[in-house]
Parts: sequence; C-alpha cells; structure tokens
Amino acid sequence: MDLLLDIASAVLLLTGGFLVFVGGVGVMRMPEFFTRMHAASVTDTGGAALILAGLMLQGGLTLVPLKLAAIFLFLFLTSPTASYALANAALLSGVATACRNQTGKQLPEDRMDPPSAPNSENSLAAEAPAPKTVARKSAKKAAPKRPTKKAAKKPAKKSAKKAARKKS
Amino acid sequence: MEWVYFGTCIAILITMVLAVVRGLMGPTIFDRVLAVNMFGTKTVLFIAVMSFLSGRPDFLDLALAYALINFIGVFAVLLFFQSRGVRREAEAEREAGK
Amino acid sequence: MTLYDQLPALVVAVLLFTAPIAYMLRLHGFPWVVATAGVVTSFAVACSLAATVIGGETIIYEMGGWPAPYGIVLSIDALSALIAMLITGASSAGLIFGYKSLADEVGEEIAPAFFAAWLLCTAGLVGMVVSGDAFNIFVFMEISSLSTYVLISAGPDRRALISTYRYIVMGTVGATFYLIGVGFLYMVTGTLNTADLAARVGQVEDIRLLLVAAGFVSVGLAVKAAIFPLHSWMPNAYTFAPNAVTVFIAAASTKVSLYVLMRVDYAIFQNSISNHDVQLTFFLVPLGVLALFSGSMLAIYEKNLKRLLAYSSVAQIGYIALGISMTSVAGLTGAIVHMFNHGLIKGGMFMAVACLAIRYRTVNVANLAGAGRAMPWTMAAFVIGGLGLIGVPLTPGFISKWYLVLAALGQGWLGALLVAIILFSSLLAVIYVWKVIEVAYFREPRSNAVPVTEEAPLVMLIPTWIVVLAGIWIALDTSMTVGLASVGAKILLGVAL
Amino acid sequence: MITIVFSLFLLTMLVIVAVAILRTDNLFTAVMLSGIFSLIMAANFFILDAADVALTEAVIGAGISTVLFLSALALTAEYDRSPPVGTWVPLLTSSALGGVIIFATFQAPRLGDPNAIVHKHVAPWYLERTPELIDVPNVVTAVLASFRGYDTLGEVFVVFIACIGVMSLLGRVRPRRDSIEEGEFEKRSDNLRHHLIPRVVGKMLVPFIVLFGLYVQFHGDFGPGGGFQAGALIAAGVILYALVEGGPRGRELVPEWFSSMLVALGALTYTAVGVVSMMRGGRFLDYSALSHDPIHGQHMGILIIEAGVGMTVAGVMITIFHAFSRRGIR
Amino acid sequence: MEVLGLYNYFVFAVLLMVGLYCILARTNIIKSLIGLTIFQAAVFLLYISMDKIDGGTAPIILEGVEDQVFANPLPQVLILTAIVVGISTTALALAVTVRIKEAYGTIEEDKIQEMDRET
Repeated sequence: MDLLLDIASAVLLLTGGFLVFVGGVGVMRMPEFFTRMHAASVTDTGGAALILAGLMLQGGLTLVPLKLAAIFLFLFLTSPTASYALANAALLSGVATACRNQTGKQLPEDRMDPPSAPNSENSLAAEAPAPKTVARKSAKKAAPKRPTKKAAKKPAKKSAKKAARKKS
Repeated sequence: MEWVYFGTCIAILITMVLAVVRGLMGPTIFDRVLAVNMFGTKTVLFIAVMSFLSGRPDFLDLALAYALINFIGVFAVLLFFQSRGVRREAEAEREAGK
Repeated sequence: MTLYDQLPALVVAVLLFTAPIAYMLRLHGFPWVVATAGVVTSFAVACSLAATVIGGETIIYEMGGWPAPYGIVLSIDALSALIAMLITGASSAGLIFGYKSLADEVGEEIAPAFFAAWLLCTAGLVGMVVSGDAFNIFVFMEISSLSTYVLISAGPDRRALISTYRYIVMGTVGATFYLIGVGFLYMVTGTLNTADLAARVGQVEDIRLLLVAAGFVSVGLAVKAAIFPLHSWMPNAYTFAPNAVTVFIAAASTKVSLYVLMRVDYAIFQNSISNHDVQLTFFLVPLGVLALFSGSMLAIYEKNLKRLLAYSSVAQIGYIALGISMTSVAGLTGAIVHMFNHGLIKGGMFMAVACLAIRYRTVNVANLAGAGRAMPWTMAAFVIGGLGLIGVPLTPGFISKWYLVLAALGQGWLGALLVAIILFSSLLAVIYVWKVIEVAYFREPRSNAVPVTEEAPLVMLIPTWIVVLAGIWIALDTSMTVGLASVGAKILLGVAL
Repeated sequence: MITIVFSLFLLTMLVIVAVAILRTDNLFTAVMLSGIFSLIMAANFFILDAADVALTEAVIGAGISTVLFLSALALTAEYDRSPPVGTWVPLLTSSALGGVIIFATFQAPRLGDPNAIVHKHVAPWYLERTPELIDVPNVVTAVLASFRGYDTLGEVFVVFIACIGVMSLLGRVRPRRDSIEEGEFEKRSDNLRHHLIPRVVGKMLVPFIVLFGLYVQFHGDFGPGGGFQAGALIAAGVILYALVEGGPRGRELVPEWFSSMLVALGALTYTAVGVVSMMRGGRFLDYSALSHDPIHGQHMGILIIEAGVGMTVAGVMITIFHAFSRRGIR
Repeated sequence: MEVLGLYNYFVFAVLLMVGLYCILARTNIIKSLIGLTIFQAAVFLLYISMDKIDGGTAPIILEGVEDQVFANPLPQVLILTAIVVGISTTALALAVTVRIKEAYGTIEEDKIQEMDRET
C-alpha cells in the first residue's frame, strides 16, 4: 500500500518540481514584464499545489497533512491575489507602453484606460528613464533580427546584460 | 523516497537562483518585485520539502509564516507604488509653489 | 531570602519596574516624579551595596536560581559598586537638577517617553556594571545605548538629529564588534559567564582566536568609551543633547565601557595570553597620550562651551586609558579613582553650563562675557570644577593625578616620560580653563547682548553646589573612593588584599 | 551531507545578493534585495537546525523590516544621489577586518564537528536537565525564558525603548505644510480600497493571521515559536489590515493609546513576574517560587512571560507602523 | 574537504566586509542603514554556524525518539535576542532619518554637513 503512496507522491513531487523549474526558466527567458509575470504566477500556484499534494500523501494520518492543507489553501488564496495586484500596479505605472515598444507590435488591450485611479503616467515612465530608453534601443536591435527563436534570445540576453551593466 | 525530496529541493533551489538573477538584472522595478514574490513562495516550498527531508515534519508552521509574510510584503510594495504617484505630484507642487 | 540578599537584583529591577510606569501615567509632571523616585532608590541601594563590599568580598547573585555557568549571574565587587554608585548618583543629580532645564528644552508632549528612556538608560548602565555574563553585558549595553540615542535626539536644535544618527551608526558598529568578540570567546571556551571564562581561557591552545577576540572586544569597547581615534561621535552628542542629559551621560556613560574594558582585559585575558600586559600598554599608551594632546588642543580653540568640555572629556579619558595601561595596583587605582572623580567634576561643570544656558540662552563662550558678575555662584562652581580638571590640590582631580604619577614613576624611563606628559597636559588644561574665566570675569558684557542680572534659579543652583561640595569632600576624605578603588584594583590583578 | 550542499548553495547566493545591495543606486531595489537577503538567511538558519531563529528572522527580517524600510522610504528620498565617497579608506578598513577574521578562523572548529568545545561544556547540561527541571519539549524556549530569562527581560526593554524612541521622535503630529488637504489624499493613495480583489482577500485573511500568531505564541513550548515571533505575526496581521484599509481605519482597529499601553503592560508583566518570585522567597525571575510544585511554577512563569513578550512586541510593531504611516505627506 | 567546514566563516567575513564598506562608503543615510543590517546579519550567521552538529536536529525533544543528537540551543537563544536588538536599532534609526529629512530636506550626509557648516 505505501509503495503505491510513495510512487504517487514521487510522481506528484517531481512534476511539481519540474513545473516550478519551468516557471524559473520562463521568468528568465520571457522578453518583457507581463509575460514574465504570467510565467511566474501560473507555475507558482500550480507547482506549489503539486508539491504540497505530494507531501500530503507522505504525511500519514498525523497533524502534518492538515498543516500542509493550510499552507496550500493560504498559498492558493494569496499568490494569485499578489500577482493580480502586482500586474495592476505595473499597468497603472505605465509599464504597458514600455512593453509595447519591446514586442514591436500594438497590443490590442493597450488602449484600455485603467480604472478610476488616475493613470499617474509620470510615475514610472519619468522615474525610470534609463531602462525604458535602453529597452527601446534593444527592442529595435532585437526586433529586425528575429527569424529564429535562438537568435532573438542571444541579443535580448546581451542587451539585458548591457542594461544591467549600465544600470549598476 | 530520499532522492525524490532531494531532486525537488534541487529544482526549487535552481528556481530560487533564477529568481535572484531576475531580481538583480530585472530592468524595471516591477521585475524585482516579481522576483521577491516568486522567491518568497519558493522558500515556502523549500522549507516544506526540507522538513520532510530532515525527518522533522513538525516545522511546517515556518512555511505558513513565510507565505504570510511574503503576502504582506507584496501589499506593502503595492501601497508604496500607489502613494508614489501622489507624492511625486505633491513634490512637484511644492517645487512650483516655492 | 531577606531583602538584604536581594539587593543586587533590586538595583536594576527598581529601574526596570518604574520605567513602564513612568511611560504609562501621563499626568502633568508625574513622569518626572516617578523617574526621580526610581533613580534615588537605586542610588540608595547602590550605596548600601558599596558599604557591604568595601571589605573586599564579591557578592554573587544567581538570576532565576540557576547555578553559575548555566544561568546568568550578577557579580558585584568593590570596583562595580563604585561605578554603580557613580552612575545612579549622576543620574539622580541630573534628574533633580534637570526639572527646570528639561521643562524648558523638552516639550511636555514627550515627557513620559523621555523620562522612561532616562530610567532605562540608568538601568542599562547599572545592568552592565553588575552583570557577570558576557552576553548579558551586550544586552544591557544595547539598552543603555538605545535610550541614550532617544535622550540625545530630544535636543532642541536640529543638529541633535544628525549627531544622534552618527552616534547610532558608530555605537551599533561598536556593540556588534563586542558581540563578535564574545562570539569568538564562546567558540573557544564554550561558556559565557565571566568568572568561568577567566578560568577556562587559560587552557585554550589555539591562541590566534583569543587574540582576535581580545582585539574585537577592545575595539568595540573603545568606540563606546570614546577613546581617542574612535571618539568622533562624542563632541556633537554632548553639545546638542539637552543640558540635563549632557550632565548625566558626560558623568557616567563612557566610564561604564571603560569599566567593562578593564574587567574583560584584566579578568579574562590577563592570565591567558602570555604577554598581554605588553600588548595592552602597546595599544593603550599611544592612544592615551594622543587623546591627551588632541583633546586639550581642540578644547583650547573651541568656541562652544559644551563642546569645549566634551573635548576636555576626551583628554580626561586619555588619563584613564593611561592608568589602565599601567598594569600595577597604583596605576589601576589611579584609573578607577579618576573615573569617579572625573564623573563628579564634569557633572558639576555641565550643571554650571546648564545654569548659564538657562539665563543667557546660549553656550557660546564669547556671549558669556561678564557672567562672573551677573551669576557669581554659577561661575564660582564652574571655576572650582575647572581647577579640578587641572588637578590643583584640594580638588578631586589632584587625587587621581597623584596616583597616576605615583604609578608612572614605577615604570622606569617610560614612566618619567609619562609624568612629563601628564604635567604638560595639565598646563594645556590651565589654558582652556583660563580662557573661559578670562571671558567671564575680566570682560565687559557686550552692548548688544541682552543684559542678564539675576542668578540661576535656586532649584538648579543647589544641586550644582551639592555636587561641587561633594567633590571637595572626597578630595579631602579619600577613604571611600580610594578605599574602594584600591580593593577593586587588587581584585582585578589577583593580588592578595 | 545533503544539507552541507544546500548550505553552500544558499551561502553563495547570500553573498551575491549582499554585493548587489551594495552596488544598486535605487533605494527601493536595495530594500527589495534586503528582503531576499533575509529570506535566504532564514532558509540558511533552517538548514543549520535553528528552527526558532529561522522563524524569527523570516517574520522580523523579511516582514517587519521591509515594511518599516518602505514606509520610511515613502517619507524620504528614493534615490541614492551621491556618488560613493573616496573608496580607498573604506575598502582598506573592511578588507583589513575581513583579513583578520579569515586569518583567525583557520583554527576555528569546523562546521558541525561534534567534539568542538561548544558542544562539550554548557550545552549538554541544558539538553539533559531541561526535561527534568522544566519539562518543556522546546529546549530553546526553556533556555530563552527560564535559564537565561534575565537576557530576555533586557530584550523586552530594548524593544520597549525602540517604541519610546519612535514615539518621542515621530509622536508630535507634523504641522501641515503642503496643499493636498486631508480627505483628497486619503481617497487617492493611502489605501488599496479601490483594488477590489486585494481588499477582499486581505481583509478575509487578517483574522486567520492573528489566530496563527496566537497559535505560535502558545505553541512556543512544543514547537518553534514564542513571544517574539507571535508578537511580530499578530502585528503583521494588524499591519495588513492597515495597509488594505488605510491608516486612519487601521488606527480605529488598534488605537494609538491601546498599543502603547500594551507595550508598557507587557514590559510590566515580565518585571512583575520577577518581583513576585522575589517576594515569594525565590531569587529574581525564579519561577519555581511561583507555585508549590517547582515544575508547575516553571510552566506558569514561562507562559506569563511569553505572553508579556508577545504583548510588548505586538504593541511596539503596531505603534511604530502607525507612527510612520501617520507621518505621511499631509 | 577541509575548506567546506570553514566556508561559513568565510561568508561571515565577506558579509562583514560588505556591510562595513556600505556603511563607510555610501553617504546616503538609508543605504548606510541597510549596510548596518547586513553587518549585524553576518554576526547572526557566525553564531548559528557554531550550533550545528553532524547528524543533529533542532533542539526540540520528541518523546518517542531515543538517543537523538540535538544542535546546541545556546547560540540560538543569543541570536533570538540579537535579531530583535537589530530591528529595534533599525526602527529607531529610521525614525531619526525621517526627522532628518523633515529638518534638513535631504538624507545625503555630505549635503547635511555643508548645511551645518553654513549655519
């Protein structure tokens, strides 16, 4: 019986681990903020659910599975809220315009004006001039040379490294 | 079962490293906040799996406390950003007024 | 367990018990009453403790009833009783004296917080002195430092804030250095109790960690004691703090770190590291001499009276450092007596300065022209204090200089050089004291300055004169101070009583 | 062996984040990275078998410290405008310091080596005698509360002074100088009310966070937990409510006078336990004098002083947060 | 294998260097305070790496298990105290920083020194 449990939890744990790893790679590889956000938040919740479920099977009938269920419930509630709130704050601060230039095409929902709070356009745009201009420059360089996925990855990574060096 | 926990821990650790790299490199500030949020959830999972690896499953309260603190941290960042726009206007008015 | 056996714990517990009460009851003037009551009781307990230990024995009080190396232990001997008396005495004098001057400088709104911080500063300092556990000294060092930051930041001038910030950074770095030193000591001996440390440090074979631990502890305490190169936080902190606070911290706070340096160096490192006394003299003598000269020179050219006295404190701490570096009974006695006498003299002088400040609304030496005639009693107290700094006979300064010179003569040619340096720096002290006297007595008050006619309020003048007369009394009858100091020195050096 | 690999991994990340904090110009980024720094430090402590310290470092280091730094940043500048001052002297002093330590630690006992002196002298006595003297599973809580209870008393007063200091510095409400009047600023920025989802989820979780804080408080004897962590967790719950609902509503939930009274009461409780044990004939803070059976007395003593510590830490963190948030741009 | 045992102490030394350098080199007040927290956090690492014992677990005694090797509880108690001392100092320093910003208008130490030298 417990061999079955072991196998089930092993499967759950390893898939959870892989999902979490995919999230990490996604955060590194995605070109701009909102897609990174997407990669991180989906795998956050998914990976956590699988790993915690795998551990629950191992917990036996003690208090441990109950604690794991509490953690799972808490993560299940808070991590999407946190991601939503972060994305909303980013949208409010005008990150969307910066991202549109990076991906080079007009995102349809870009024109959606944010809810009642004033779109304090000046805050991030004015506040972080360096990254935006750098983003635009690297976007122009990255955009034309985009025939293969790997090629896009190399300049994006190089410009990102340049941005980091310029920033620090 | 030992190596299963070990494998998951390695996967979580590598994701933590990727999150920290994104935190250090991230061009915009929101990337860094994203990195912190992601790092927080990964620490929760790391503690949960580590407590099973080290055979002391009664340390799961730590994992819950971590998740809770991470959640409050993101809200503090949110409020900081929101009041920043208004503060910048107040700063501009004060300069104009002077 | 009669009340008499509980005294060692009571000296700290009374202060810790009254602090929340002073903070909670916010009626007008009530926090000051609670604070004064707490501090005066603690002073009485400290005096009775001094009376019991003057014979030379050490009171061991186990906290929580747990035996020595496992629980925390308070150990009180002649040296710690003398310093505890100095701290609680200076604190009660500062509080009683400060009723009017604090009401003038510190608003009514923050009075509960201020007086609770005052109580806890005294508790922290006394806790450090009576504690017999290395980490416990760190905890009470943090209590006293944090409450000193709060007291200084209550100063009226905006520069009090920036000097508080600098003091926070230097004080925390110093305390963390001490913590690292204690960490290394714990790593090689496995215990935190000072007596147990002293016993087990001898058997440690890898000397390198011990040397580094001694280095970290000494540097950390040197920062807290404002010994020469690390004293840059002190002048601004003393100058911009409220006057009554300067009276208290000038008299007591740096002396406690010097006490801990003395106890850690002599009790723990002396008998373990082979030529530690040579290392101590190599480390402390140059710093002491540099402190003497730089403190006196800076005081001569200083315009602000409070900063002038702060620089003179740097010089006087140089004397104490010289006394500590001479590892002989006479040298240590001189250092301990000077810690007590200097606390008394400097407390009296800062009280006089506070009296001047409340009438002249400024502490700039130039603006105090003609103060000798306008406020005769205050200036008389200041002059007696100044003579004490120089070391004129019949003043407490003379006693401690006498013992320092006595000890220096015993050190051969280095001693002769030290005697010359001590005498020369006394001459420098004459210059900067004379500068103030000359302005106060022999110069007409400036025409545009507001004319000051009446004397300082009586409620401030009486405590000032009590402290000055106490100074003169211990200069004449030295049985109490020198008695406790020589017994303390013998205990530290392990010499038979 | 496994944990050594993990601790090496995490320690390297720790150094990388520390260097990144040093090099970044944007203060907000530095605060974010110091949040990550605390989380890595807490994970490290967990691997080095220090569960209580990991919980404290996470709750206080990553939680309260980040919130405090952010509210201070909101009131001051956000960019480190100054170029680094002459870098020779700092570089020299810090590398001298590092060199001395590395030189000294070659003789230090290796990580985890069982015959280090530290494991031989005082520690075994605690581990053997705690079940017999105090009979509390969590030896750290036993040592913290009873064997070295005087240290923790000093600790409670350090936190008490932090509250006093912040109240005396920021207690006086600032004269209003700028143009945005009260109501309008409130509506626009001081809360997350117009964010529907965060508001609902945040307010829904506040009671569970406070409940978890109380669980950690009373579970302190059996598992990782105790007064400090519980106080910080309860304060975190109240801070979450204040973040979501805005400062004034937060101050209605836990009014200013109540939290500072809580602080004074907690410190007073702890000292009162010491004084009562003195009155009943024991030494200061000797809990076995509190009741006829010594072990029962120890349990009662530890419970009361942990409650005192929890009250004080919760009151202090709430008071400090309210002092900072009330000081906003008014 | 030998350097693995000392790795904790090397990280402790490096973190001290980073913290002290940040305090001394950067004139921004809040940056120095963050440097101060790193400086204190390094000391926590020194103490806690002393308490690890091979094959030991956290010092929470479970009834059932016999001959359990436990980590040393003493450094953990000391560090619990030191962490709360650190946060109290940071909170007080941040309150002073806010008052400095209101009094001087800036939190750069060199600018504040110039303003002081003028008056």
